[in-house]
Amino acid sequence: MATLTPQAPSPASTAAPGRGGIWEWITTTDHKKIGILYGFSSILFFVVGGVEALFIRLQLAVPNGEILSADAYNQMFTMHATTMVFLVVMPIASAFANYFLPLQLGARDVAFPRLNAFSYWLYLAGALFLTVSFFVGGGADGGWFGYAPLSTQVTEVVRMDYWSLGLQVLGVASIASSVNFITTVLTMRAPGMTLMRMPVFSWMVFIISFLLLFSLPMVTVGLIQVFLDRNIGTLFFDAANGGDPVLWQHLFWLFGHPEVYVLILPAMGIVSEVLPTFARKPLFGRSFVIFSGIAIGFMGFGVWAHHMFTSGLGPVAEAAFALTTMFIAVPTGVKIFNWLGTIWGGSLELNTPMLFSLGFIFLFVIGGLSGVTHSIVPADSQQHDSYYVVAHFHYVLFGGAIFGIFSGIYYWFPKVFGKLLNERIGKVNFWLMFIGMNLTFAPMHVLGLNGMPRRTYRYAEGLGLDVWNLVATIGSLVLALGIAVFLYNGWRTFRKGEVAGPDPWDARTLEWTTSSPPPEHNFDRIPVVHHEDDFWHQKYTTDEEGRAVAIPADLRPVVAEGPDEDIHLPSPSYHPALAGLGIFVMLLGLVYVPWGLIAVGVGGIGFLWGMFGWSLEPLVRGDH
Amino acid sequence: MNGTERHEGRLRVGRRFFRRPTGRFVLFSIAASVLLAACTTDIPQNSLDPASPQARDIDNLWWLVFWIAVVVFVLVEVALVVAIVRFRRRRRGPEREVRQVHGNLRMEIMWTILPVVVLAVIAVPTVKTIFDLREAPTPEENALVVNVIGHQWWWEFEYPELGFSTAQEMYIPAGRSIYLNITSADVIHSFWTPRLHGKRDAVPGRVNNLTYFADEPGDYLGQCAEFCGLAHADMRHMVRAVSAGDFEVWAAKHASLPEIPEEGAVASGWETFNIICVACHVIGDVGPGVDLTVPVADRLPGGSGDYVLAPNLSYFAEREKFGGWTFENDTAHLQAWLADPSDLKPMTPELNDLEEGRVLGMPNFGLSPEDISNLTALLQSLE
Amino acid sequence: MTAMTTPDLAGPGGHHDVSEARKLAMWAFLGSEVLLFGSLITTFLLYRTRVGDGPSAAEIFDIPFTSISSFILLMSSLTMVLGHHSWERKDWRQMRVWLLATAGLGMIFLAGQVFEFTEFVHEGLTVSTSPFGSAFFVLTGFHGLHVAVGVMMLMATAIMGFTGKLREDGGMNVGLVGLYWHFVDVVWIVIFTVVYLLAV
Amino acid sequence: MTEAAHPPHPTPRDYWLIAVVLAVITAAEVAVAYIGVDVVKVPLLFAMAFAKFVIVVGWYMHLRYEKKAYRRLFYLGLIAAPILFGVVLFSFGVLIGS
Ligand code: HEA
Ligand code: HEA
Ligand code: CUA
Ligand SMILES: [Cu+2]
Repeated sequence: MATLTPQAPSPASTAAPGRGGIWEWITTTDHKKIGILYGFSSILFFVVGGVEALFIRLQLAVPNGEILSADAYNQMFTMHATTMVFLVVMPIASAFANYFLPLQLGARDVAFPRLNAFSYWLYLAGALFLTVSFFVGGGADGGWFGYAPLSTQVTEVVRMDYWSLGLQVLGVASIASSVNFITTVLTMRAPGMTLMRMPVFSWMVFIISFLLLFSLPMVTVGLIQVFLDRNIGTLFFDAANGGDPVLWQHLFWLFGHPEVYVLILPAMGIVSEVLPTFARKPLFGRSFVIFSGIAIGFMGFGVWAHHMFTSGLGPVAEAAFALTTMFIAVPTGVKIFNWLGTIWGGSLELNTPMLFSLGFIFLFVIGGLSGVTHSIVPADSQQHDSYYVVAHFHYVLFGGAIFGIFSGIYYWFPKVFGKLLNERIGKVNFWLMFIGMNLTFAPMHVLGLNGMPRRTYRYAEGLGLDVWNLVATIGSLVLALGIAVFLYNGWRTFRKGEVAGPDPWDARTLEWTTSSPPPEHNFDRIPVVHHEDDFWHQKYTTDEEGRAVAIPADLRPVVAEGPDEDIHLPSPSYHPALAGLGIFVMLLGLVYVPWGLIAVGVGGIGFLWGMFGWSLEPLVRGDH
Repeated sequence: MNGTERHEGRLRVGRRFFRRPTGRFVLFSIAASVLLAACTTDIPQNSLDPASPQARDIDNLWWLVFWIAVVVFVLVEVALVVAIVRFRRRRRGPEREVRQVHGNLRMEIMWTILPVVVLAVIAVPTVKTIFDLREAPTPEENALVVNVIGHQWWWEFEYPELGFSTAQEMYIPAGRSIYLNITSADVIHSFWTPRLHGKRDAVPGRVNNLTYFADEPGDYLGQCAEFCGLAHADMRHMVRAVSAGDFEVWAAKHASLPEIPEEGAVASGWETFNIICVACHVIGDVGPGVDLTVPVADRLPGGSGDYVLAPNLSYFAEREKFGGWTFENDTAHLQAWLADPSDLKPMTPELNDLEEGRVLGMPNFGLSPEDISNLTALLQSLE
Repeated sequence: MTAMTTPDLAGPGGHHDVSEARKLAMWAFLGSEVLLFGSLITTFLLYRTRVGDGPSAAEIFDIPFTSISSFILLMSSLTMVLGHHSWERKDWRQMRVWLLATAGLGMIFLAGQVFEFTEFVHEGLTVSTSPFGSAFFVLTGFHGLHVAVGVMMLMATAIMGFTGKLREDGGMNVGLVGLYWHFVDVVWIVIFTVVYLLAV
Repeated sequence: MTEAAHPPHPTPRDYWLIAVVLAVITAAEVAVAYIGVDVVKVPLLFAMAFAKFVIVVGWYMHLRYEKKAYRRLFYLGLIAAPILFGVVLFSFGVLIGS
């Protein structure tokens, strides 16, 4: 990572010099480095999850496909979804949040830098643990929502143990970073940065932190119950002995639905940053965009049972959840319309980040509308667990979350690495993904309505499914090509990318006031904020008609005007990583009780050592 | 050039888009996929080709919502595309600044209220249909009760009033209400015959109900829709709606015991059946059957003997397909199955635990070729 | 969430108050714990009468015994808050006494729970007797686990108090441990009612 | 960031007093559990548990004296839990049944 040459240390900085190399990354407590770690890990897992998806598509290209066995297929889609949701989209949002939340707030770091590092290592432990399962006894094969009692059946096979423990740990990691982000937002904003002046992306991170904080506990309990049913003979989901499998569905979807908004809101935040920048207009109805995000957050907790419309909830509950579900379209629509309002009358620069954001809107509307058709309970009784649902959620997840993320990558890459991704390649990347995406997932609507159930490793001829499956498979290859182009673009840029200045897009928020990449301490002086889009107001004013007028450089206000103070950056520490490693060893041990208890012990010691070391060492070494 | 002139120029470009080949292609593909989904009638599991009042109710509701969604889709996407085309920055050059509009309260109110109204319109028939479809048949309708029981990986159909059970193929009289008690003997399955009704989960320990009513005699293909493990894909079923008279004949046959000849290949097959297969399968009154007079709601999934362990084979030869209605019921497939069931259909019989009532597939018994052909003869004789 | 936009939360700027931030984080975490115990309690409420062939709640609970151990845990909140008070006044000696007393009461409570569990197992209630048994042991066991973690944190803080490693902005401080401890106590107040008293 | 409305923090004497109150309520709880009439028993028990809850959280955990933000964080969880779980239990018929 040649582009990451450390900035010349600021005279005010008292941070201990890192030892360089790998060790520096393992011990880092710098939110920017942690963000980069998250970013690269998620891209890696994106390729893993994508290759799993390609296996799925190749298997389904023709009737009675024979590339995968049923067993391998079931592992593929379970791990594909688990990987994409928990190891790609969530952590990549975390990557952006880590890197840009402090920068957008005008802060030097997150509230708890070492907890932040710990979150990352915990995530990595959980991710590797889940992935390792492929090589020791098989990947999880119970579907990504692991319905009991299938997930608790046949306890002598360890697959679902890997799954339940792995998700558990990822959940703890997410709770830790949610607490961290909430505290950061509430206590670390620069002077003058009121909540309503906070950039929309930061707002969305703030909101999803609450969603995670209050939804993860539910699935945590469910996962514990699954694990115990499998391993010590509890009867939570054992219908033969009075347990009720539907309880698991409630616990999972009480988490699962807020979770899908956790996946989409950061992308919506990114879109809300990108559109104004390249339309050269402020976000239309900014406060409405923020409040609709809050509204989605609240309403997202009230719709979970729409995933259980066929499980026999009874007509009253079905009707109630149908209503809550369809009305969540209202705040979402508010967002869509405000984005349209933003680009309307603007001067749109159709570069790659902008294209991905516009593509986001186009595709998300399709996915959102099919979501509304799901809320029509009788219609959903046909669509549920068919490829129609698969089409819905890939439109919102791929067309939505992934397109938003790609927009964010193209937008912020120059800030993080100091170099611009290539525009021409970027456009090829966009169009391949846009076309590939529609080719892959649009036919799935038809497949579902034609009666193709999901999670089936083969289908018979003569069911009217052949053509559309083949089209979808071809689409997925186009998609793969697009993503390969993206990877090439990144690789090329590291080698010979065009150098970006601090503010290549003439953007609006505080992160663009620092150098690219930003210095270790982010800001020489903490900025004092006077407006929303404060940076824009430093550069522009408006004439009588409301058109922007650039302020000549020599007349601009001083960028940073906070107090000149000693900068205390958190010292590097290996304790968070050690604690994470300890957890990884413990997890492996837990799967193989009783003899694995040795590993549990060893890992436990590592974990405790990390925790105690962490709580005893001062945050800033040499302080006091 | 002032702003309005420029905008008009761009609007024209927007119109032109749909006249260009790409624009036409986009419109065409959307229309084409919709039509293809809707108008093909020879697709056996087409959920938009209803063959019962229930499926028709669902279908009507679907089309209402679909067209509303299409309208919203067109409005939003056209606005988006027009905005992109009209307001895109054309040439590199000195930056022309635009007016900095921050928002508009009236528009916000409008685009909050409008969707609310649209959704309210959708909500009324939705709620009504939810309750309509939940109504159980009245006593006057004289509904036939069928217990539908999901097993890994096949469907069992009990006719408690008629006193027998069968598997894979569910016979029903057309033109009469059928009241289904849907449950499961192991994990969650979902019973789905798209042309007759939406799906309903088969949850162990619970009984979910559904009313079927086939307008016409005919064959309606269905499939398990909830992921239930290894062979979930191969868990299909066939609903055969027949005339009331034919149904009487069929029911009378099943209510009596099949006749097994005293000698020949069939008789040898019967001997083998009584030694090996009988651990799980039933033919007539031989094998681990269950007491059909016990209401299905009072039975427990699992090992208590409340459900059979494997498909009832009594009139096996009448089935068109077997093994989760997946394999042609012919000599070649039967022999292949008997030689190694897991080779044909993915199963894990090594994890079976009959005591616990756990059956995850038919084991390979290492039958001799002779046994296999005798058993095949037996099965083919059971018409 | 709406009202959080009040300007009184405007960022304090670069020099944020570490211990305030920690307290805030702890409250957020406890908010999350409410949902965790909520899920466990919900499971219990769903299964409390599903006793199968095993003993029912009314048959095996020993309310007087549990009342006493509940009382002990309740009183540990008193010692905790007194320890916290001494900590705020920087009276380290008193603080250590109260913290150790709190840990002691916590351990008595845990011992009571271990005793109770073994009694129940003898009387035929295990995790795999009935859904009631599963839900009971997992709910109370999870709470016990929280108490045990609390005891460890109390001991650690007390020891750090001895060795002088305890500073006001240390990673663990008495304020945080106190919040956690009281919360665990509060959860037991609910469990005592929902699990035990309703079964009488 | 001074919130003028802060009441003065309790003193150790107050803490002891509160403990006595808590002890009394606990005793009352056990008593009600044994002798209460079924109709009032359950609401009464919940009311008393709630009172104890509020007392510990408000005084021992000083939530009464904390910034609004802290309270809201905790209240969010506290309000969400009964609503969400109430609906879950309702859908299982537990709330109506017993
Ligand atoms: C990013 C993730 C994401 C998002 C944002 C959404 C958004 C929505 N989802 Fe989706 N959903 C998933 C991810 C997501 N979903 C996943 C992963 C599953 C499947 C899980 C599984 O089974 O594996 C699923 C499944 C799923 C189901 C269950 C289907 C089934 O299994 O039977 C339902 C049912 O109601 C549903 C509904 C909705 C609705 C109503 C929205 C709404 O939020 C959409 C709102 C948006 C719009 C409507 C478009 C914009 C609005 C306008 C332009 C305004 C005007 C509109 C109208 C007047 C209608 N979703
Ligand atoms: C964010 C979430 C997300 C994302 C991004 C995707 C992306 C994709 N998904 Fe997936 N999917 C889910 C979430 C997601 N999915 C979920 C939740 C399920 C439900 C699972 C369940 O039922 O349990 C599911 C299920 C699912 C199914 C249904 C399986 C079934 O029910 O049987 C299918 C089938 O086609 C599918 C396909 C795809 C495809 C083709 C992509 C593509 O978009 C993938 C694109 C990526 C690539 C193609 C990788 C490209 C990389 C390369 C080519 C690398 C080349 C290498 C070098 C050059 C070094 N997905
Ligand atoms: Cu049975 Cu899927
Ligand atoms: Cu949902």
